[in-house]
Amino acid sequence: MGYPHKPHPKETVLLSRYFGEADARTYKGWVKRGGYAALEQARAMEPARVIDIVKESGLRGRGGAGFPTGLKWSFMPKEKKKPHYLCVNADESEPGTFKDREIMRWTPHALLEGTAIAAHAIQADVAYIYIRGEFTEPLAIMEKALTDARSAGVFGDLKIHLHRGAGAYICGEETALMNSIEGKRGNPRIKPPFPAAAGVFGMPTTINNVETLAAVPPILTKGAAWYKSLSLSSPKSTGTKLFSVCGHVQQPGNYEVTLGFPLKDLVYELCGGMRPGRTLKACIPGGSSVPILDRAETESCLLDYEGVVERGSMLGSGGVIVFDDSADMVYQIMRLARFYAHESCAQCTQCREGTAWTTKILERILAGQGKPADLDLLLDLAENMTGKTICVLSDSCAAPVVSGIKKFRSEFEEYIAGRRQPVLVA
Amino acid sequence: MSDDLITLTIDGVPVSVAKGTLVIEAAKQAGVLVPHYCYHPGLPVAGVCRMCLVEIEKQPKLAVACATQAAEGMVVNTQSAAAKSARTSVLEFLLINHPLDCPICDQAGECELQDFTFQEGRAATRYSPEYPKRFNPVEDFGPDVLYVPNRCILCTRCVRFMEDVAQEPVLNVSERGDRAYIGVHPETRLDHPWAGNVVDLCPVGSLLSKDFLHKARAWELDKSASVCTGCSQGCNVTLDTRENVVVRVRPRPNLEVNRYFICDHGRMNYRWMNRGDRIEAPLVQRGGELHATDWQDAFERVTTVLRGAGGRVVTLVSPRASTEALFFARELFRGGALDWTGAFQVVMGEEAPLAGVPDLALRAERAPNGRGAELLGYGREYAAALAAAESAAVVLVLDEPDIPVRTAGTLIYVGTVLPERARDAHVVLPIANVAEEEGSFVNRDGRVQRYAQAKTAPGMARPAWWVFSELGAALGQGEPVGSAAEAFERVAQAIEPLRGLSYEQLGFGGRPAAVPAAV
Amino acid sequence: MTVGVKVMKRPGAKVSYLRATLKGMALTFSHLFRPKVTMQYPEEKSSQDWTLSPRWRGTHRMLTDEQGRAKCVACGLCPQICPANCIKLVPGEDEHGNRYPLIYEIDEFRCVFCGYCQEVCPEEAIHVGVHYENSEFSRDRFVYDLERLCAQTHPVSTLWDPSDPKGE
Amino acid sequence: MSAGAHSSPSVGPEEYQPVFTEQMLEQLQEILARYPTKQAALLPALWLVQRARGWISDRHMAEVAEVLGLTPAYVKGVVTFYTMYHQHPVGRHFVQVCTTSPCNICGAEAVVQALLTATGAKELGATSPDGKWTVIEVECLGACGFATPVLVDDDFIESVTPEKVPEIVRKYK
Repeated sequence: MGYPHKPHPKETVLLSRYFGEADARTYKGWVKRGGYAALEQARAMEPARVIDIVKESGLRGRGGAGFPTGLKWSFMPKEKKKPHYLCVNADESEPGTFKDREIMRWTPHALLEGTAIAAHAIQADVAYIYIRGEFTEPLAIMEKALTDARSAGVFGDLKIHLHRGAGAYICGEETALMNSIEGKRGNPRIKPPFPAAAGVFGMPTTINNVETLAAVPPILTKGAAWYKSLSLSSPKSTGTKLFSVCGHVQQPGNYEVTLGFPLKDLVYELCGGMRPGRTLKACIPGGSSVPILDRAETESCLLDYEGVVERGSMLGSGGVIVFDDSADMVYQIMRLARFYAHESCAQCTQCREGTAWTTKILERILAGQGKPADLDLLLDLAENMTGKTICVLSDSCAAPVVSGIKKFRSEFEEYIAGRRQPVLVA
Repeated sequence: MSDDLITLTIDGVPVSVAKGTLVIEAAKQAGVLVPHYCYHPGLPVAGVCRMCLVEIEKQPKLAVACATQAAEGMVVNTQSAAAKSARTSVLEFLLINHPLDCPICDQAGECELQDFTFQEGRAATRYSPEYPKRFNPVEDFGPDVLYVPNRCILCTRCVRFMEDVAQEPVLNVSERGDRAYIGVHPETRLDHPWAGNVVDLCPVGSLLSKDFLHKARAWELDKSASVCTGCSQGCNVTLDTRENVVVRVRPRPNLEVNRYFICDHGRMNYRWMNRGDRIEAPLVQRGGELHATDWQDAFERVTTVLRGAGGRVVTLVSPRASTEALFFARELFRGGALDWTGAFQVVMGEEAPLAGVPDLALRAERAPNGRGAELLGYGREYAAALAAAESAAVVLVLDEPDIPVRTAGTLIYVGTVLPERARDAHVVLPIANVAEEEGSFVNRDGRVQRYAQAKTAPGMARPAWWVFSELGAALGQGEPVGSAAEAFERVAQAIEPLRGLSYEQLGFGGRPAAVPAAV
Repeated sequence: MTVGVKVMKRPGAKVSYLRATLKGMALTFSHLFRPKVTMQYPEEKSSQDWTLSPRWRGTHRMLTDEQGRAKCVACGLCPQICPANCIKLVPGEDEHGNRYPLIYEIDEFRCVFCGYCQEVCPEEAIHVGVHYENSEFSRDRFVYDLERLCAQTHPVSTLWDPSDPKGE
Repeated sequence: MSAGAHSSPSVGPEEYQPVFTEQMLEQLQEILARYPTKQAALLPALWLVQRARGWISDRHMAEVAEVLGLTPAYVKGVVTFYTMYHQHPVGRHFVQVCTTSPCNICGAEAVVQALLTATGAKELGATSPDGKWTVIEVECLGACGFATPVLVDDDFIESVTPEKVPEIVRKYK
């Protein structure tokens, strides 16, 4: 799907409204569209009031964990004794997710405005926007936007800096991101201390996702109640969310819908459904690190934090990967495991060794040399990799493996029994 | 009970610990060793090996004991099925890339991976033998450290030691995922004066001492508590001996002195203890030559000389001699109308502090017992003492093979090896060296510390305190002492700063004497 | 007190020993036709009816690799386990940095042939032999050094396991 | 990733030209002003080096370490963590193709093959004989909806198909 793009009637465009409008990238163009009004509004308020409004709106982190944003901000020390920092997580590297990239490409000022408001709310003096190294274009656009806005003097005393990553998925984990900003290896840190107590440079820090912050200005201008009313199912999931749909759909791309939107409609209507003659086989609803849904689960799933959990997966970052009946699930799961083996930071034993071992077993199955015991072994390894490490990277590797074996066991067994042509060479 | 104490239960055993204590340390107090690799009390917590997973009641997930602070009323279970299986799986993960080359690994026998695998590992791996193990060639890290990457379990103790304790990060974790290894920059070497500690810290045989390489198997070693003689710091060490030969010096934890570390100078300072050219029998001057004799005869010769002596007497001692020896050597000349001078000389070297530990350094003064000698009235005016020796009636030298002593009087040499200059001595008495006797030193901070015997003395050599106390007895100065403990008791009675201390009380951690620390 | 002596009554000159002699001869000669049970050692060393027991543990042999070097890596387990303390081992390092035995000696006089050394060997280097002729002209020849242990060619034991008597 | 690549070929001391000379030092000063610690400028400083020299040699790492008050080993540890820093010289155009699952199902592997053929690089990670091209597979470029994304140097090209490859290659000739 290219831009400019016409929103589907079922979409609720809040963040993606100006996607495709080159003018919206400029400072002037953004102000013309009502930009930076929310920032002014926020500046006039006490920081605590801003936090209250965000709390009230029910906005939850869009990066994956879905933690209430207002609550997160309120963890910052009320009385400022040390410098406070805000980190913006633009290290979007979850396979299947590409929403932050579009926000930065088309509405950089929305992010900058949200950043400035959040910085005001948590009394931060400095904000770092951590952009992954591969995002060359968003980086350039953000740089330009930042220079423009800065010279227009909209940030006051607040300093906003861009920090370019250099190719590490794990830097999307908040503590790893802080280490990376500090010029260290992107190793996740052990918690506690939590970032609000000792984050980047040992100072109180809040870390927010790009989409979360971009959603803050409209909340301020239109009010918490309005945002809260944007909800189709669970009252705990409010607002709109960008869903990045990719894989075997007719029109992949970003679609902004109100939370609680049926996944079925997203896939079949907004994205134009499967390719001709193909049927949906599986779907990963929240980026590669959440469990896979099968067809029935996909078609009955509501896209909000609770609805996806009900179907046995997670909303995650909203990266929807769709597989049709031509997909070889064993191969795709191996690809995901290989991704995690490649990205493991090498700290925790289970993750360092487990992701690589899992990949080796899957590769062997695909080479036609799997053993019947391998599936149980994979499940046992996944069990041992879940919930035992500093961060959730090893859990993320285990999730697709476990759900994949559970839902597509026959495909694995076909390889093992030699009923399928091996696709890899041992 | 004080407010700063909290009580928790570990494996059913209630323990009270100070607030802020980590669960793993609290468990030690409860008599439970939670298996661990990355945790070390002397290093910052990393929490990466995930081996110390324990179950804590009311917590949904297993917790790492090394990074969880004990809390009031906490109920910790280290042996629950979940905790045990988690640790078993960590061991399995660690072993998939760890070679089973224990037969040629120096760490075998004192390897934590071996121990814990034996304790709670799986009997057989499920890692297919056809999958290749990670392989990287052996690397030479520095003067005494060899890195065998295949055995590395990436606990990062070495990296953290260099970064936080030595504060010279020359080691890093390179790459990521299962390709990771401990790396150095090709232009730098691991040549920090305290770098050898990474070998001790390594829980497996990945970092090896080149000096100790292939020298002995861990189970062949006899270990004795000792005190390093490298400098005046007085680091606590263990002497490892194999068949009566000292083969290795390792740090012995003492939080008051050296914490968990010793410097490389001290680590390498042991070869002289194994010298083969030792004096093995008392020697007496007969017809212009030294002849071996028995102790009785030698003692008689010496007492004859001392009884008849008058005027000036000079004692030149080594600051590496035990406090007991120095005391009894001094006592020989107490009383009477003798004009006694005692002096010692301190060899100086480079000072090398360990940045991350306050008050710990390889001290410039390479004298383990200089402070003890001072307490006993020996002076540092060495040149003056040497000059005085020229005209002295009797000169007694205690184990200083390199001294340029000249005297018109009678020279009595007490030592471990026979220097050329002592060939015209009246009597030469063989003594044991520090590894062969018990005794005590006083370090620069005035801490009295005991060392134990690690090997047997050659031939007829005996501890110096025995020799001098027997001589004293022969001169009618009271009963001789039969043990180092008795000897120390005499010292403690006679010397004000040590009064009240007993050998038993000193234990192997030492006690501070009532003296102001040296500046 | 008198002692009662039994007086044998002998048959006198009439008695001939011929019958008894023939009887004895017959028995003797009959043995010529019975099957032989004696093995003609040393000309003959084993037969179908007689081989060494699988439990036999004889003097040692050190196995070698393709290059003829001892497989031993000087791990030190055999001297450790040896109940008779008859193995002397000094480890060394070769030019490739590999660990190997600088000195490896077994005092076969002291050895109790328990086979523990073979059992404990992680490299399957040292073996007890299926071998029983050990005579020498001097006692010191019974301290086998590494060269001699490697040069031995006799078959080696596979260690008989009582729980698995057939070695399966 | 080659596991045994412990040391990259370093430039001899006589040929070594420092990266941080006047103009670059100014840039570095600007970067340093953004962070409370010198160490934090490490990633940006490494980007400067890579932009200036095309890759980061051991000597460069030592130089960065010196200007930032770090040790060379520390810098090397960081460089090896991040996959976008080149520890070896690469071709004039560095091509990264995403082959992670979402792109994989949309035919990324064919794109890789097409790129290898069109550039003459033949093998992943190898530089083409004319020194112009290095093609590597990477994990997720973050544009899954525009499969297959290809990053040529700093240019992000979306929706690449094997058919489009020859034209892209021609553009960068």
